[in-house]
Amino acid sequence: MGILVNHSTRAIVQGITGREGSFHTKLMLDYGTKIVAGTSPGKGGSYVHGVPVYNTIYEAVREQGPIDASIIFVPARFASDAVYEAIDHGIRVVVVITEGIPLHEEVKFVNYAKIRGVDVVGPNTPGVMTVNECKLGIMPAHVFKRGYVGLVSRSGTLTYEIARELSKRGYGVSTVIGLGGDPVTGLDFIDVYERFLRDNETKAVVLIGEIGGDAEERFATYYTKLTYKKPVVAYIAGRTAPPGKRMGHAGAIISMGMGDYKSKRSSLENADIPVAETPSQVPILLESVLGK
Amino acid sequence: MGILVNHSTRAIVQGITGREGSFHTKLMLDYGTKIVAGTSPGKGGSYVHGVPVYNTIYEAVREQGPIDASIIFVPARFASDAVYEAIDHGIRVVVVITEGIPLHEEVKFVNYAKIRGVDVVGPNTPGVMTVNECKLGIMPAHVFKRGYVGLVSRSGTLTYEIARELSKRGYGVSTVIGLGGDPVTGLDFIDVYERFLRDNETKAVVLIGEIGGDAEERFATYYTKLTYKKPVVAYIAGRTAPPGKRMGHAGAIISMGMGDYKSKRSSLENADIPVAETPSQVPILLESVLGK
Amino acid sequence: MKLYEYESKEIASRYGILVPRGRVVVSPSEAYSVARELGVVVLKAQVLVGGRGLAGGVRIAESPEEAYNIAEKLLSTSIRGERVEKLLVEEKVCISRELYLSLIVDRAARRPVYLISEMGGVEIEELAKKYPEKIHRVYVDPGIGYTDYIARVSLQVLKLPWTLLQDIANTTRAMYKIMVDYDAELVEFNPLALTCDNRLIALDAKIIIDDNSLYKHPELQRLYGRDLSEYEKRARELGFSYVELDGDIGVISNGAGLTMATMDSILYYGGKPANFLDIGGGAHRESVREAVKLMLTHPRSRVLLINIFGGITRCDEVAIGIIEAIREIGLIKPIIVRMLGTNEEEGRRILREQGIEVYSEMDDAVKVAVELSKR
Amino acid sequence: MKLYEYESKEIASRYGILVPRGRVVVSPSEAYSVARELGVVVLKAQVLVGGRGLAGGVRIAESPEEAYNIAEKLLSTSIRGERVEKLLVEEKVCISRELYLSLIVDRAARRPVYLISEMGGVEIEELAKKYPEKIHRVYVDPGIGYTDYIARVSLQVLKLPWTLLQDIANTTRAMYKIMVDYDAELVEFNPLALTCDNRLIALDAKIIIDDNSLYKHPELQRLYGRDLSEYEKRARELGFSYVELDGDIGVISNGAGLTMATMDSILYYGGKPANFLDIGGGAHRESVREAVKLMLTHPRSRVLLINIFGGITRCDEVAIGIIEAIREIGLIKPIIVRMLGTNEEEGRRILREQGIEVYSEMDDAVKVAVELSKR
Repeated sequence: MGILVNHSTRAIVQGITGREGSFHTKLMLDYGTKIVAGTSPGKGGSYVHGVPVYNTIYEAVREQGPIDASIIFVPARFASDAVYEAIDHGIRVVVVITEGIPLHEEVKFVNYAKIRGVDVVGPNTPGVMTVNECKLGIMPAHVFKRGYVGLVSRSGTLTYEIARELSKRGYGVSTVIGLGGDPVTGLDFIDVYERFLRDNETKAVVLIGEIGGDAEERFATYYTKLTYKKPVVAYIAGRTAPPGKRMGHAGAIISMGMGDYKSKRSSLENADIPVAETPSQVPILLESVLGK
Repeated sequence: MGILVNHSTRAIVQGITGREGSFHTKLMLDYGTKIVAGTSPGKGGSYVHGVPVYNTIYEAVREQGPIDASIIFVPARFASDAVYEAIDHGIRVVVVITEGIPLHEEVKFVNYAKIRGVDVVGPNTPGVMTVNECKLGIMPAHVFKRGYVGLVSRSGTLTYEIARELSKRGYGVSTVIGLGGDPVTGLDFIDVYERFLRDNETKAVVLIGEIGGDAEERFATYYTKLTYKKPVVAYIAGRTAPPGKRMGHAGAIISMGMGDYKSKRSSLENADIPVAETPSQVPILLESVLGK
Repeated sequence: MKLYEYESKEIASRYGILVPRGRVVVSPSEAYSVARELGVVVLKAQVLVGGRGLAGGVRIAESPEEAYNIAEKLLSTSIRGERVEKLLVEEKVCISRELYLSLIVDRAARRPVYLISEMGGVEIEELAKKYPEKIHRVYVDPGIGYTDYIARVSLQVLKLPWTLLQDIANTTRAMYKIMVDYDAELVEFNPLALTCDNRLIALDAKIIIDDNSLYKHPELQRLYGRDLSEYEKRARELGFSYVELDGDIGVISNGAGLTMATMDSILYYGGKPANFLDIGGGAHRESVREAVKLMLTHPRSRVLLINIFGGITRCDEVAIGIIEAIREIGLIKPIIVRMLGTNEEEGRRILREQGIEVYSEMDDAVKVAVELSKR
Repeated sequence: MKLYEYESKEIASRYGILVPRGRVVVSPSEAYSVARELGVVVLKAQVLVGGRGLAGGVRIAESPEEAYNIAEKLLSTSIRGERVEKLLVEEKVCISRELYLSLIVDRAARRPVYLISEMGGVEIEELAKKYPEKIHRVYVDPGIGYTDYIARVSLQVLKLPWTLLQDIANTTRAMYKIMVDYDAELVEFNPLALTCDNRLIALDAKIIIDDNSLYKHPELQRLYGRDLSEYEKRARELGFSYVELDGDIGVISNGAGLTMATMDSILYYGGKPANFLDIGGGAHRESVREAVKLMLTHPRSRVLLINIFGGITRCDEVAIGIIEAIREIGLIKPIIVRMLGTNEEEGRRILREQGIEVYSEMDDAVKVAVELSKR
């Protein structure tokens, strides 16, 4: 089980011959991910860590059959095109690692994907991983133990930090998903939580938010209205961030009066979602909501 | 019953103050159509045949509540905008009477509507009418008697001609729909037939096609594969039309080797759909398929 | 509206697509001088009808003298009824493969689609019938527009070397831009050729503009109708849809579908329609009069069949229009009228006074017209 | 990247939107001469921070002398930490109503949306909190783009007379065009004013460009970073994300979320972070060295806390970078290191050799840093 990807997911790496693409292909293969092909225009016919490289997905699908998921490492200027290529060739999960894609291009392809029922993870994401089954991302695999906590986050290293805290206390993770650090992403907390609700294995969800936007507030409103729910514990980064400044992520900017820490925290707490003060408090709060 | 529109349909007329719009508003009201509002930018506050006129649909909906269907009479250059205005304000059936809308604009709004589950009838259509319930169109109402035949057509007057032949032989019509004379239309034969399949009142369908495009051929292929079906009888206009010439309708041009009479007729006949040689033969064929 | 090959190539060239060097000529001596400049040349009749090649409209000239002679011959002929008034004289290009590439609006999918095939040089219709699996389709979402992977897929389908990626990308991107900028229904290069020195060149080009969009392109709108016969032009000027056919029964009707059905019924009952004339919806006496005058004076038609299904159109208006036309021209050929609908009785009375019988049933009217045409 | 008011107005004006007559000045005497030309003027401090009006950055001058004096004052002040270097001196316009109109990208809906309100002149954030029902939203599909009915709805929401339809349509259409052409995240006119003589005029204008799109706009890219402090500029040049804060514990971490969590933990344990510095993923010794040098020499920070979660980032590389920085600068303030992950043992050994303790737990490291900052 787990969500979005699993042991039977057949994946392709777009931009497999690049430095990042090649490096992480190795790590994903080591993890057991079924990478059946890679693309790199003009480099078709070669191999990267034993994975056949094609010039196009058109060719990859023709040779290897249908492909379920893609992970994109191509540079920002070519990333939108890679997303369209993936969607137009029947790929249902598209993980966009690439950082720095123009906002209006993201808006376009994210809508395009949504209409077609395709899940876009990212852009600017560490990826998605169903622990011990399939890793489509760049996260350090060893900090994640398998278990029943669903992890959904707008952050990278902070997620690993919290996963490590969970492990220390004996909690494992079903699937971990980085939504992506940009203002507009393919999936949001609500989309992912709905999947976790339907996943038999996942018993609780840890939500890792940060300042900027109103994704956490919207989740709180949504969560309040649910009749069937699984417990959620949250951590929000950025309490000390000043308004109007971009804190690393393009998405982590408090502007237009939206998205400050106070608003997020009170929304979540009003929805009966406990918010941890430090990463190390997350498993403690989890214990409390799970009634151990 | 009947499809797309019925006695409870609340409709708006876009372009109600124009010559055509005003004239047909009267006829539709006479027929019993529930026209709750009309639009005409700058003329808000006035009345046309007792129907309140608004500057925008935004205002019409605010004053009159949700509206189900729209009929558009605005000139070709402004028609696309009218379609978006209708769709964006929650209208689910949009009848585009307007002729001469640029092709690429049609392509865009037809896709836009499809994605949102909105039915666009036309463009360049005589409209849709569920007999004795609701007329959203410009067809002469008196030739249609109520009954159990669904009528779907790419033509205008030819449809009336055939409806009259049906009446003469005692056949009535549930709903009549003009798909529209342009190469790209919102609904095609398959879309409409699927509605007729689900309509309890409709027992048989008369399909009135013409040369150009491959809508009839695609319907034949689709029909062959159906397990549950209602009988269909067809008439195809344009046997004597030369290739490469536009026969009145922009859609009625045989080009790219597609869409000639022979191809349409043989496709339909291979799918066990009898094709009438003249309009007067339609009810005779109908009799044969209905097993009278 | 179809553009001529040379016009399509001018546009393509402006959008960065390589086309053979050449010039349009209207006389043999011009052809001579172009050939002297370019060497071995191809002379191509500029017509809008299809099947030009099979009809002998494309010829190679090895010398300026030969170019002169061929031009003289071509400029005095017609191809499938269309007079040849211009020739495109182009350098002969050494080519290694002929490819097919087009961008059209797919009615069923309601989107633009690239048709790509390594079997160029044949008409796409023929290709589609014989080797449908040899045509690769790439659909374009109208909200997204062109995306670069289309070039990479095209390159692979066309089995071109990877070094030509930029060339094919320039071509596919330019095609989309042409479609958008010119509101084209079709942008076709057939053949798109791979030259002996590995370049891509558009040996033939075809662009069709959406008629409904012509108002956005005044420079093209002026050209509209230039491929029509004199008769068709007159009818269009009067506001009718008109197509010339080769039979002897003149047809006037209202609505495209009913007009075609009238023509088809004529054929079914053994006659031959002379034309397609749709007076449109809600026609008044003036336009009926002009339509009837046009068909009364139409040289080939021996009988005139008028079939009106009155909805918005009023039968009394139609009747008066007919009478007025007869008054001006005279009843120089039999007129068969079928009329139905609004004010039918009044129309019937008006015509009967002038000795013209009005039929209620289409079949009856058609049968009589066919019979009269055979006398 | 935020544009200054005068830059935003220049763009708006180029797109046909009416703005007050005026000029940018950098000296009181220039202000004097503009005022002499325009009469009663408004002097507006050109800063990128918000809340300019409340901070006294907008002043009216009745005479050139007054303009001179106000300019002299404004040009010598800072507004919320930002030095005022330019003033926009504009004619004072007679207005009857202040409206609000903006186009932004809505994260939740993932589309552009027009925000329209007849209550202009207040900050939209305030309006959204106090009178959310007074803001009308019109969403735009990114695949379709601008459609004309948006203008008609805007006109009605803003309760403008129907005679202004073309004016409002020019404005709404231009806003979308500006968003597309400039890759803007925000195009805002607040207030958009109705003048006493019934014209629409943009009294204030704000455009924010998407940073990720700057490469498409070289003329803007050159301006990037101009609103940064000297320290922030240096950090950016070194390739770090950096934000200046007002505490005394320097922070270096990897990943935006973890860096913020480190800052937040400092606050939680009673300290105050001096900055946000994210060295990014997979940093090498060179960039670690530069980051550490930067924060060692950072005047306000009394302690340096380094928190690295090694995934792609290797702990031994981080350790070497730290050591190299100390060698160059000297251990002039306490450094607390927390390191985890790849090559952790080796990194720990390197640092311990230099007498630097390495913590495994973030909480422990933060607590110690806070304690040291209070000594």
